[in-house]
Amino acid sequence: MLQSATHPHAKSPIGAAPDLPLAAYRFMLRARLLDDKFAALYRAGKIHGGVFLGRGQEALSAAIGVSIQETDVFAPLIRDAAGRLAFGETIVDAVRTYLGSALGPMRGRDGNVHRGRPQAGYLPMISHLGAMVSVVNGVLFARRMKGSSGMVGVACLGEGATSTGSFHEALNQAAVEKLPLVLVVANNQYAYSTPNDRQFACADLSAKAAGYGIEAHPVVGNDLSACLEVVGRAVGRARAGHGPQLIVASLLRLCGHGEHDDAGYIVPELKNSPLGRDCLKLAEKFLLAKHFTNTAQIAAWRGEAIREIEDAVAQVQREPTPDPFTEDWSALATEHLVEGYE
Amino acid sequence: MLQSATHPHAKSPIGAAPDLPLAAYRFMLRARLLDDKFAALYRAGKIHGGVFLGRGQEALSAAIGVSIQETDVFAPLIRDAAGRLAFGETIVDAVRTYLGSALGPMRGRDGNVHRGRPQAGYLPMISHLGAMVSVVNGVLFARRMKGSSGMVGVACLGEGATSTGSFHEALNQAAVEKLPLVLVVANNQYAYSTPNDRQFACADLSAKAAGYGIEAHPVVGNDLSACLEVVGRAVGRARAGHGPQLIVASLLRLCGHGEHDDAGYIVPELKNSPLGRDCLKLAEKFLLAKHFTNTAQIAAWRGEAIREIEDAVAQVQREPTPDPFTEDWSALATEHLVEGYE
Amino acid sequence: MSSITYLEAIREAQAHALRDDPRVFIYGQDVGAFGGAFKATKNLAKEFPGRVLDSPISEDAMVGLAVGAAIEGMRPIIEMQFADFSTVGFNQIVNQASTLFWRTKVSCPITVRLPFGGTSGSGPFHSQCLEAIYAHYPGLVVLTPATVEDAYSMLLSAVAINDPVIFCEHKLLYYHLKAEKLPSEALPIGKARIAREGRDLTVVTYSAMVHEALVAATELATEGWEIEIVDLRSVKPLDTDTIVASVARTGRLLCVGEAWPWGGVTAEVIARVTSEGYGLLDAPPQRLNAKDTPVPYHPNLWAAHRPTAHSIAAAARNLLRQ
Amino acid sequence: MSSITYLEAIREAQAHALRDDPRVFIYGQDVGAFGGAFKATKNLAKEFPGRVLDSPISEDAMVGLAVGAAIEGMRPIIEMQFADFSTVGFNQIVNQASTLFWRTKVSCPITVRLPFGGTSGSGPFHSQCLEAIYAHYPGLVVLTPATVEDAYSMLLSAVAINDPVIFCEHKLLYYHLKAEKLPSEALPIGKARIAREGRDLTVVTYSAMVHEALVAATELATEGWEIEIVDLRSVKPLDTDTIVASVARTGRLLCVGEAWPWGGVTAEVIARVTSEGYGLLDAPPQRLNAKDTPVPYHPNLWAAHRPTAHSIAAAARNLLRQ
Ligand SMILES: Cc1ncc(C[n+]2csc(CCOP(=O)(O)OP(=O)(O)O)c2C)c(N)n1
Ligand SMILES: Cc1ncc(C[n+]2csc(CCOP(=O)(O)OP(=O)(O)O)c2C)c(N)n1
Ligand SMILES: [Mg+2]
Ligand SMILES: [Mg+2]
Repeated sequence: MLQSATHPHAKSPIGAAPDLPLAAYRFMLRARLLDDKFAALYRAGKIHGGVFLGRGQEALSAAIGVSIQETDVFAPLIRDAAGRLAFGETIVDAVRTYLGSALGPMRGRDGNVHRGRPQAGYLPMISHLGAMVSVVNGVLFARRMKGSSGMVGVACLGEGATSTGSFHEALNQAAVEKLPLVLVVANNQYAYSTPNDRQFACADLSAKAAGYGIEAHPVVGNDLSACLEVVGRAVGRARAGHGPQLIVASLLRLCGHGEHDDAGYIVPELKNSPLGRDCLKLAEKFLLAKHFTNTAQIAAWRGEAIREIEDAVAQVQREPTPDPFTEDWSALATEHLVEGYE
Repeated sequence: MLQSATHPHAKSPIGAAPDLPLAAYRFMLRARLLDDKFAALYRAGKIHGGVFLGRGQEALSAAIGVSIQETDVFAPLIRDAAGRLAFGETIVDAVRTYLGSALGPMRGRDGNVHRGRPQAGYLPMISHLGAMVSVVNGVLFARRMKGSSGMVGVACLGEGATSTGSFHEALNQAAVEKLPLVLVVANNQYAYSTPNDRQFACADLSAKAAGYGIEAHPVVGNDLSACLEVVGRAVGRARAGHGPQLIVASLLRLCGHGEHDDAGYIVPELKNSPLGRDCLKLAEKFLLAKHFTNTAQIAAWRGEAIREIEDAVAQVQREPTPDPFTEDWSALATEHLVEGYE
Repeated sequence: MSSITYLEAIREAQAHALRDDPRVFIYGQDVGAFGGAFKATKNLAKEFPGRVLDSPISEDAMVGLAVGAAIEGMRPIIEMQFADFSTVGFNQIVNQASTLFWRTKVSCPITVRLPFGGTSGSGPFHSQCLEAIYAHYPGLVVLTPATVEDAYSMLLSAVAINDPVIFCEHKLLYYHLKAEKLPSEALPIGKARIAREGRDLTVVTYSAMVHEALVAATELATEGWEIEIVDLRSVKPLDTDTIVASVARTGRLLCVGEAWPWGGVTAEVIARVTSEGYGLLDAPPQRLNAKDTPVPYHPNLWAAHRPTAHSIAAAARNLLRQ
Repeated sequence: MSSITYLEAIREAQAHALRDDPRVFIYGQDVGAFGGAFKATKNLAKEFPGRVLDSPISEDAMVGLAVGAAIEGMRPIIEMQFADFSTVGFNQIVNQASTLFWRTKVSCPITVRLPFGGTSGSGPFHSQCLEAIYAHYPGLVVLTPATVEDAYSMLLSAVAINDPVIFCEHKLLYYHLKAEKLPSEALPIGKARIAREGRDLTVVTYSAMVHEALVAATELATEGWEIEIVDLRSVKPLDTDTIVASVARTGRLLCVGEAWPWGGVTAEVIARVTSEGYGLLDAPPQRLNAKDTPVPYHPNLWAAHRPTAHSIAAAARNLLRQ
């Protein structure tokens, strides 16, 4: 999301054209460095539970984040650190959720990638794949009912999640309601260890769009400009009232499913293919070649980001963890309906 | 299913060409008359629970039944009286289930359209729409594992059921496993009262096939010869190893959702459109025009069928109903694991 | 209106909610122009244009949409065509709706209407009682009105509650149960009701079984027994106080439910009474549930599968003799 | 093998079943070459080509396929990646698999493996205990092995049983619980086991909580109390006889479960004991369950959410004092 004067690209001296790629790049970079930090914390035994990274998928994810606005709806998934930051998540909130700070948005109740602020249109995923899509529909549906227009909702999924009944029901529902849903499928060739040929049988997942009566947008997912262009176009189409849009990005995840996984199942053919190229490096090359930025600037951004991340970690490590004795052990908003069991 | 010398078409004097349409027509006729009888019994208060008819869908259903073999798998739905008969169901079994005879295949435990004989590849539907498709997959999968080949499995659905997650998961599963599944969608324009524009947003449900990487076969569902040709072709493709086939038939149901429903929601435009024409009458016309049969013969068949149905009803009405005192109140096959609760 | 049925009360409550609160809408299969499979939303689509909408046959997405709308401050009512079909929307209910508030502080005021319970000839997939399944999950409120008045007032409350409510409306009561008029006030949610007073034995039950128990009590009255009947109204939360107070008066407890026997409401009630009001019992607490098989289609089997006035009276007699 | 873990026992049981019975196959996400998210099928795809297959992320279709295969006489094992995800395959389990035999006389010998239960840091969607949800439905057998030996022998039994079995394997026990060797014989399914003998109080529990209870019992032994621990092994069927016999010896009953508190195993056990063995109790039966919220992510909260040796000992002390 591009917002206000504090946004990095606002300072860009190069003018209008490079703004979006530069902004996206900076989110990619920050996300990559944040992910690296989480990986390091995980290896150091500082994180409870799993760590799920977006390495190799930052171009797509950042493109989503910078293509939508604060007033839109965003339901990221496990590989969307970049999109989350671009949509306005602070590094501190991300670190808080991973480290279980009581001050984080999930207050230690949920962790790692399960974070969000639904009040702000930023939906915290539940684990069940596909389940968030219809929730995005519901937000859009309600806003339309209340008279809003011009907003879009983006839901992110992996290609594996296209096999879920939830995905199908929700996409069809969005099509019937002609909701401004942008469904982004990051086809990273594997669902955990399962390769595409055990997951679906169509040549290209974009072929699904016609069966829902919606528009499809295939894109090369490690090419930042392509992502910016295609995501921008799809978001624009949805915003303009053309109904749900299906983006299918081809890419490769450059890490394990989680940090516990060495991804030994990813075949060398794919790693060595164009899909296996690191989107961050490609983006850097592109920005430098275009003279949108220079290496000193990038180094400075990197340094800034690292400092910010380190500061956030240091801060969060001093923050209180949730206290079972003061914890409100109740799942209901309605206090007088809560049962005591002791 | 066409089998043995006792099959009606075996007596056909007209030779090879008319066999299939005549056989299908006779099943259509028998199904229509059987449905009429169920409707009459329902009105007379002789049937407990709902009555669900296939009026207007007999051509498609019969075409399925005569296009597959005893060794195939068949999972009919609520409008498949014709297909059931053609697959080998006896009129007595159908009547037994509707009247709750203890001697029927469901022994009064389940009723109306919830009947089948899984041992014989004839799967009894559960009510949850879409849920039978993956069960057909499982039968085909197991048979292949055991070394069988050349069989197909047909699962029937209405267009409304294409909105279920089950439909999607199962169709994708069949595609990934390249199973010989023929999925027949009877698009009768309504799911209960819900018109297609509230159910899906693609122009033609056949457009879904590409998204699964499978073959599609649209067909006009009240045209018997078209159904025979298209179903025959799809079944042939599946049998020959070309993977799942999606048939989408356009037609109109010429009755209520159940006999309690007057279908007042069906718009006259559709009733008066070609889709609204009665497949049974169209088939009759076609067979007479082709001189495959004559009116006397049809009258005789009709008379035979009515007698058979009346006899079945008379017989079943004398059959024992289930007795709660001798009933085995246990849901487990393993006797020693059954709990007593009294 | 000279008299009003349980079903009409449900319709009226929805009309009332739609009228009073612009945040309310109804979404479900055939609920629009058709007015629903049971006509519980009859005429509402016309009366409230754009707020009573047909959904595709997509229970998972139906509930998901409701949760999203709730996040935006709406108060959706989801009609499942039959309770039995909620199993395909199950995940969105038990993992999405029920956890939202706890995880995010954003409340999830959705009402999921489940036409539930056995009726003759409906068979294994149109008769189920799923209240125990939902009550086991944290974050859900599970209501089971037994009267026309409660159907009305509790549905109004359900829509007003800031949490997901599973509203179990019994199909057997839809047409036959009648009241003179709709109530203007009601017991709060979470309070059980003494449906009949008595001093010899307490029957704790809910929904359609309240009426079987009432018939049994009338029968037992002719034998000189005074049966007290507690209508739970809400199975989660469960009004332990009212139950224990009744058992304190009678010393005998029979719990009756139409659901399957393993676990469920009757087990929970007995566990609470014996833990919290142990000394009050003069005889072992007893349960009467449906049999442990799917619900049979044939009326003969169906009538034997569920508790009835007859079997309740028999169980009560046994217990009174102890 | 010098020692074998609970997880290895599960793998070995599957290898054994695949070896002995050509009707067995395994189907689930990542169970093939990868060997499963927890490595419970490690090397099996290689050892048994074509019989250990990766499925798409389609829990509904996974179970549906298993039922179809069972109709054809196969004995599929379905691995859910986590028990929590079985909610999206729920309908096929509770309406398709569980009703097949009752409706058609064709048995449905499928085993659904549910890696379940809480582990630190796993949070609301990777920690759930769903045994009560499945046990409520007729037509399912629900097993909850607590030991390496039972994990092995009960999984072998599960595959052999002619009914759908929900096999709840506790993730917390996977790596840490070890045994010297696999058993050659075992208690039959449906029989509970006395995990520790004692005369002062009976703790009835199952799965990971058996080990918490054992620690509590050791602690209480230092205070002079002899706690008897009944490991249910199977929650449906439930071995009422063994439970009642134990309560007859001790006079005191504490039921402990890791699941949510409303309904479930602990309520069912108490309902049975108080109905059938009422006079045996010298004090009110007590329950200890998880708290009535989703399972929290943070270790601090998680440790307080579930019963532990500490809270079990405290509850036992309270009860012993009564
Ligand atoms: C319904 C459901 N089943 C299983 C899982 C377990 N699971 C978590 S991530 C994952 C793989 C997802 O693959 P994909 O959708 O391609 O996303 P990717 O991880 O590749 O980004 C699986 C199977 C789940 N979260 N939800
Ligand atoms: C999962 C599920 N939801 C709801 C229902 C209730 N229901 C039964 S038939 C029906 C309409 C089916 O429409 P369609 O699939 O088009 O078949 P048709 O009746 O038109 O032949 C509905 C909603 C159901 N059986 N299963
Ligand atoms: Mg993937
Ligand atoms: Mg239809």
